[in-house]
Amino acid sequence: MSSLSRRDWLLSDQPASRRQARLGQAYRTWLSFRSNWLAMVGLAIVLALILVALFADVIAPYDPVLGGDLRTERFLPLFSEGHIFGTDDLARDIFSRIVHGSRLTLMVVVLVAVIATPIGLLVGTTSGYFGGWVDTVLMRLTDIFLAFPRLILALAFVAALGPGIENAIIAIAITSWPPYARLARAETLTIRDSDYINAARLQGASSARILWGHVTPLCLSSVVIRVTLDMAGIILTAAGLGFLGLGAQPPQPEWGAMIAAGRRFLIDQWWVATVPGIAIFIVSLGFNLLGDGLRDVLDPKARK
Amino acid sequence: MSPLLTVEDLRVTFPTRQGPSEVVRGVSFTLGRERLGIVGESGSGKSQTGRAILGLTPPPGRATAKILDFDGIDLRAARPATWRSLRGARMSMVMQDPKFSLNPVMTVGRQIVEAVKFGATGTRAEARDRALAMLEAVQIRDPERVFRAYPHELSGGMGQRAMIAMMLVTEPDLLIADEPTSALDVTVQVEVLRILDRLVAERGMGLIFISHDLRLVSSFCDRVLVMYAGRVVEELKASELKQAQHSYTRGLMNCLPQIEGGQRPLPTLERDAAWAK
Amino acid sequence: MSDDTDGGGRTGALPRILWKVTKIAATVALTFLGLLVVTFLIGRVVPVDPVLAVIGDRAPKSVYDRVFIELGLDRPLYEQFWLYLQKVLSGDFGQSFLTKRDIADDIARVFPATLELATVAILIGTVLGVPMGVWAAVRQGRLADQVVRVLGLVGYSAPIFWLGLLGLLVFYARLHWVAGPGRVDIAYEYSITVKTGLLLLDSAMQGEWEAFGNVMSHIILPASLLGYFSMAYISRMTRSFMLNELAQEYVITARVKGVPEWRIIWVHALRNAAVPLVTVIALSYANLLEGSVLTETVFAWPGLGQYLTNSLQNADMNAVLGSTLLIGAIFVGLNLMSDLLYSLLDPRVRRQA
Amino acid sequence: ETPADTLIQAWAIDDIISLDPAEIFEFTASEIAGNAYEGLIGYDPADVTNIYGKIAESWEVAPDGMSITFKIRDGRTFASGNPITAEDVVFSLTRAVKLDKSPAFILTQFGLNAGNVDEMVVQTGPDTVQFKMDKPYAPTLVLYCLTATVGFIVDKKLVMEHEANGDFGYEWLKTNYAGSGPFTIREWRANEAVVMERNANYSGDAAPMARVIYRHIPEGATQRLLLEQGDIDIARSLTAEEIDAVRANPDLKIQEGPKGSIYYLGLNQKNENLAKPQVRQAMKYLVDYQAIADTIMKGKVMVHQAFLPRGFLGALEDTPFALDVAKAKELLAEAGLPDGFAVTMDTRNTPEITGIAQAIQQTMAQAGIQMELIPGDGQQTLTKYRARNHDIYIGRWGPDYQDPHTNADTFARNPDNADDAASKPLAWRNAWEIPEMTAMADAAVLESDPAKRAQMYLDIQSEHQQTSPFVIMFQEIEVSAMRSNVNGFIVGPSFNDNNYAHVTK
Amino acid sequence: MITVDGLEVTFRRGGDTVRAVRGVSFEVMRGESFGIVGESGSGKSTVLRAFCGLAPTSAGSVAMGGQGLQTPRSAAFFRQVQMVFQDPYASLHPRHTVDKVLSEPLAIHGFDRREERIEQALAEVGLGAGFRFRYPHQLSGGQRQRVAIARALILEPQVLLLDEPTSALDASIQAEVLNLLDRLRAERGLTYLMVSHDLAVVSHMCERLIVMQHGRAVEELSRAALAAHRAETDYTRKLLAASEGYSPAPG
Ligand SMILES: Nc1ncnc2c1ncn2[C@@H]1O[C@H](COP(=O)(O)OP(=O)(O)OP(=O)(O)O)[C@@H](O)[C@H]1O
Ligand SMILES: Nc1ncnc2c1ncn2[C@@H]1O[C@H](COP(=O)(O)OP(=O)(O)OP(=O)(O)O)[C@@H](O)[C@H]1O
Ligand SMILES: [Mg+2]
Ligand SMILES: [Mg+2]
Repeated sequence: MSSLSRRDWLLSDQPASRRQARLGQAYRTWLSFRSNWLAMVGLAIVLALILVALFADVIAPYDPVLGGDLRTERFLPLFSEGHIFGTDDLARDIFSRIVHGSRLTLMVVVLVAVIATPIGLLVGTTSGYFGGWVDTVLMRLTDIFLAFPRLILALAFVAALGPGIENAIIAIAITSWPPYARLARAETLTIRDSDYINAARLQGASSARILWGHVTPLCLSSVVIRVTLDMAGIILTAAGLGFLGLGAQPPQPEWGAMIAAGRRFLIDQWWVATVPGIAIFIVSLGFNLLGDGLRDVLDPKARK
Repeated sequence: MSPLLTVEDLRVTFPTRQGPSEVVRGVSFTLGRERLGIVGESGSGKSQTGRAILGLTPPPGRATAKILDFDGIDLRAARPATWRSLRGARMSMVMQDPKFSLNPVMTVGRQIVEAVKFGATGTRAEARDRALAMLEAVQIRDPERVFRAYPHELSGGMGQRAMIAMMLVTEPDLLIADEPTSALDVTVQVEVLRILDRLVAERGMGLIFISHDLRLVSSFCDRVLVMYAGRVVEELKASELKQAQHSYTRGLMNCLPQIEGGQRPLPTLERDAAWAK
Repeated sequence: MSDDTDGGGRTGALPRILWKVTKIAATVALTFLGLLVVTFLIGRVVPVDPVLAVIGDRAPKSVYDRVFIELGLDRPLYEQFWLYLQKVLSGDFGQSFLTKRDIADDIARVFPATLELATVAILIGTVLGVPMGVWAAVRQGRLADQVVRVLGLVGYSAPIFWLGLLGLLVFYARLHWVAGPGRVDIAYEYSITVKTGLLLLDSAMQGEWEAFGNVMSHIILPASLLGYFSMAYISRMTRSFMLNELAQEYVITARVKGVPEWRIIWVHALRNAAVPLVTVIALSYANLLEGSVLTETVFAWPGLGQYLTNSLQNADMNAVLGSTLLIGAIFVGLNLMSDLLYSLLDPRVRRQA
Repeated sequence: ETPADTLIQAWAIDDIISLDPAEIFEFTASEIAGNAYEGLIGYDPADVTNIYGKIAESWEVAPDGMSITFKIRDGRTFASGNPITAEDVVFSLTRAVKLDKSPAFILTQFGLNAGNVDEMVVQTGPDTVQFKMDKPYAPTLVLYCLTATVGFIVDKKLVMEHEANGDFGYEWLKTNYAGSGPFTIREWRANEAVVMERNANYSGDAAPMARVIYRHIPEGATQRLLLEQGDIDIARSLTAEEIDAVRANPDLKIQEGPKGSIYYLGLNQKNENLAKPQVRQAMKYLVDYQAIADTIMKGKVMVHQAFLPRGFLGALEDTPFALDVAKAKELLAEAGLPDGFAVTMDTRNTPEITGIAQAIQQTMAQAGIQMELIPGDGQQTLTKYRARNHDIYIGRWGPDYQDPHTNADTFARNPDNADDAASKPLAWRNAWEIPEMTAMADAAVLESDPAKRAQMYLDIQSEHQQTSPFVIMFQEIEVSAMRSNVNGFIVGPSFNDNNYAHVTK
Repeated sequence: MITVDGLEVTFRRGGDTVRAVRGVSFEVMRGESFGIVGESGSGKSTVLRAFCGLAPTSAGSVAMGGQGLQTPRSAAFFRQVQMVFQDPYASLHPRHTVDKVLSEPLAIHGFDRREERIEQALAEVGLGAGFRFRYPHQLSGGQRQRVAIARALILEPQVLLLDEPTSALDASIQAEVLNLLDRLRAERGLTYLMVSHDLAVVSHMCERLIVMQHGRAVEELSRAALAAHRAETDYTRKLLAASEGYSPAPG
């Protein structure tokens, strides 16, 4: 099939199979996404993060934890031979640490998304769909978590579970879901009384089926957009916890912890804290741009 | 007498991903101090025609015309200042749904006074008096209350009357009414139309009445333009609607069910690609 | 709909208000109880021995045992909670293990610092963020929009502690534009009589303008940083609210009436966008109050954030509970207040309230 | 710029938990008390063997060595204006014992307790006080103990005015002041500042500074910025890199003094690998002492490998160990672990400890020892350490008073290795059972001849150095950076010796 | 077939109560087409929704085939009664293809020969197989309404509830949909209960109708009576007059 006809096949107004319909839909979304160059930049950054994380062992020239000779290889400046981003106070190659740190960042992103999104969706859609006391109970619970200052709840959890990147992730995930639940609930409330849901009810569909098959897919996109936009904040929170000594712990090459450790040398060996700062900045920016782009494409309200 | 409004070859284009799409394609007509109806099915370009005349084509859309002349003023080249002096003061538009067309956080009174303020000179008190008078003119029984009310506190019919009052308080020469009654209940519809009718008759304005209801337009207006796919396919006197030539117009007339009982099955419109040419 | 269609029985206005008030009170009470329970439980599972925090590492066992009992740690958990609850209800938050003072006194001392910082920050964020958002919306898709967007994104994406350190380095150490860490220079510390704890307010009220200037030059950098972050959020939200409003029919109505464009934007549309914006601003204010933890560390700002972090690390649970309750109360209070403002700004809601 | 009559120091003052001398046990509070209170006696920071009277004019050790009698100096007053009398001295010492706060053991180790203290510390004349003990302890031990903050004299009249429920004014004094030192404590704002003011009623020479302020600035970089800008006079917690930078700055200067604190690794003997003598020995060869002291801890530590810090009676100054991977591998092979083993190390998350830990982690890895760091904040790691749940603990230990017994007591004594032992010295925490060494240490306490006593400690240290599960690495050097116009700041061996009564600027 | 007796529906919202339906009674015979007209907000839709259990019944009773209906409605009920909604733009799930819309009810009720049934249902409403895998946004309003009708018919119900099925459509498309509904009723012997505010549409489609105002049924008429303008209440006469188009003088 030539590329032109494949494009026609995808864009056909009369798809002949389920697969063609679904692929066509995805392709159309992709087309409108592609036309937003900022979003494409975001996507490129996120893809780069994933690739770097996957191939960290190949890319990084040095061990991220064990450093070189303390007497001769400390604080080599940017663009030193063999150490493009220089070395830190323990003579470790900053480039290698950044590369390996991408794994931790990716882990934060993925785990929080995997934990918080389903909780938020489940609580929100259930609450919105059933209303009544179910709604009251779930929303009170959500309110309590919302009224809890987020960073502080995370701090408290980390204090309780012990510092460490895993616990920081759990803490962040636990404190992240309430806004998603709110969002999903609000979305569900507008969907709940729509005629296509009524139609499904009239066909005898069970509540679970309606929730899962009809309501969730519609809430999903706005929640996914929100999660993507929040990712920057989540990375920054994880970094902030690392900075306070409660997130990832040395010698782990987590970027926030690297800033925390490097801030002591900011005045004279500025690159030690600045390189990870820029790394965090770029990745957060990537997620923000991606989220913005996704919103333009997926969120019908923002489109007009 | 020269016509109030002359439109020749009006075109409205929107850029889309598939390239520019022309939604109004060469509409021409003239309007005197009369009631001109525009009918056509949904998406045929009625509203965009009306908006283009007022220079309100929403960006990124663009309107062009060979002639767009309002009382000797060339609207094509109008600057923002010209538009401001024209809109409200000399040309106005009543919109479909008062629920969305009135600013929800401003009292009705303020919104009317605002129209006076930017349309003419005068003190606040004068503006207020004129607004109240206008509210009375659209047959609102308790103008003081409505003046102080917020839009959501009014029923649809009342809201539409307030809207008409707002648009007519500056006594414009041209009024465009875009489906002014389709959001209202049938029983209220008639009353609002009567108010409009009377005001037009009393003040001698030109009225463009946009609707998709052929029966309504034919009974309300003097002249009717029938639009299809961005073009005027037929222009005729309201009284001559029964003798319409174009098969689209005739189809529109026939496919309506009749209370008295009619054809069964209903005749349907067979679209002809040639109409859009 | 005509005026009389809802002819059904309406409950009277007074009972409705009562009903609403009761509901709000119940919600607040429940939220607080939840906050208390969660914080209390966290406090008990922290793997830190609070006794050690009180007596240090070297004390002999006898001292240890005595303090253990003094702190009530020998009782069952529910009993400890019950006792704590009773005390809190009578307004007694207990003593801090660390500072040996009443929690209420401690908080009264540290909170104004945070409040002052957050307030200046939110002012900066709002005063800049709203016009920027409006501007971006009006110029949607054009250069101005992109500029505002990028500015906002940078605000979202940069770690605040890093920016803070850089800011200190540049504006304090190199350029000498602002004063350094801390709230006020020692030289002025005693020329201000602390009344409200908000040094800007105190110094202004006492006419100590030189001190005021000094306080200002201390607060401006951290507040600008925090303000930048809320500005990013506020401008983004303003933009989207404004886009939404500018697409409304009433905007066209206003244009048809001949209302000038500036008035359409700043009076008609913004007035409507202000309704949801109030909530956004209140929310970012609350977030600033808690989010200043990191900034306070960098700027040696003696505020609630530092107090709380320190208490957490030392398992000073009374202090943690007290501060968390306060922050929770602020969240709830700000939420209520934004609801109230919401109904003041939106006549559709006002009627019902 | 700081005001001319005010000395401003930046320090992390979040360790202060009390201002009551009977309770003070932390660095910052000790220093504050050292400048705000006075004890019976003091010693010369430059030569700690030179002990002289402060509130006491003279003292006399009873022939049987079971008591010491102090004669109180005449005509001295507290900051409140009340005269300092023998009654105040008796009150202060009995109060500390009866309150039984953390540092009370410094006094109670001489056989005092709440029940008998009224008989053990007694006023024997209008201006004499007798301090009795249960054994004939080495007199220097007793005297050094009385120089600790817990032995500082408080104003009885003032304190008792604030007594409530028989607490000896404890509730009040923990945030207030009732002393006689060159400075008074005007205000303590937790985690923010401590403000001290010149004591107008001070019996000695009035301090040149009218005010001394501690500002809580935890960040070293921030301290350095403030110091460079002249917004503070003294920065107390700079890192090695910052110290280098300060040295290069002509406006600033450095003042340093060895402190008693010691950095060490504690190897828990409950871990079967660490319990092997060869492994313990191997670990001592797997730390690059000199490199650490020359780089990441430059200027802040000196290599030191015995439990008594330099400057103490009988301190052993040998440093037999240096990084020697080959030797360590040999020892490991001997222990049946030629490929090394995996082990964890609980690490406080302060920059210094973390830095040292990471450097050690690197050198251990060279011998195949996979050391995983388990970071935690101070209270968490300590809680774990005290429960003997660690493998390796990297710690820092500061002596409680100036006598060698303080460290021997904890590093070289373990009277009861049971899990529920009444006292939990460091030897106990690492489950190191040492009846013989305990007996040696106990004997040294009772030796009244200083020379003999010093030899006893040298012997203990020599054995300890080779066999103990403690990898003792460094002795701390306290470094203060200050504006070059600041003169007269004295950095003593312990924190309550740090003195700014004579500072000018 | 359908009996509605003294139906009352009250909504509670916050502290407000809205009595949307106040004692409406009527009966529909098997195979008959019955209409409900009235203005916006008069409670027409609520009657339909209460009948199929989507709105709470506060008093009165509804029965089908002589049997009272229990709440919640049984699966069997849904196989007999289906509904077509007013707004074709809101009654199809935006993320479901036509195929999914039609196959889901079959899956719920465990029908066999699904492929065949879907193709047949599409053919019946005049949509070719080319529409089967389209998303709603790829369909026009009339096409959407056909899909909605196909969805209702695929379970082979006996009763179809039609809530203003054409009011969102252009006149020309309205004619097509009305013709389709007419044909299907004739072919399958369906019973229709149809709501509209357009007297002409109701009189075209229904043999009998009631007129509703403020939640009450104010009048019951036959098609013949309507055609002859023999209304008894003022309100109905007003509706009739308004449907004639505009007349300048107050009538
Ligand atoms: N902002 C826009 N961008 C792109 N296309 C538009 C825009 N506004 C309107 N259109 C298109 O222009 C065409 C004419 O629209 P218009 O609103 O004039 O129709 P209409 O005749 O008023 O229809 P209706 O009876 O539904 O109001 C439609 O096809 C519509 O999709
Ligand atoms: N879920 C609900 N909660 C509260 N009130 C409702 C609800 N549904 C309908 N109502 C109210 O009940 C009344 C009747 O509504 P209904 O939808 O039955 O009217 P309708 O005759 O179908 O009007 P339309 O022609 O606009 O569809 C209205 O006043 C409406 O506001
Ligand atoms: Mg239109
Ligand atoms: Mg309805």
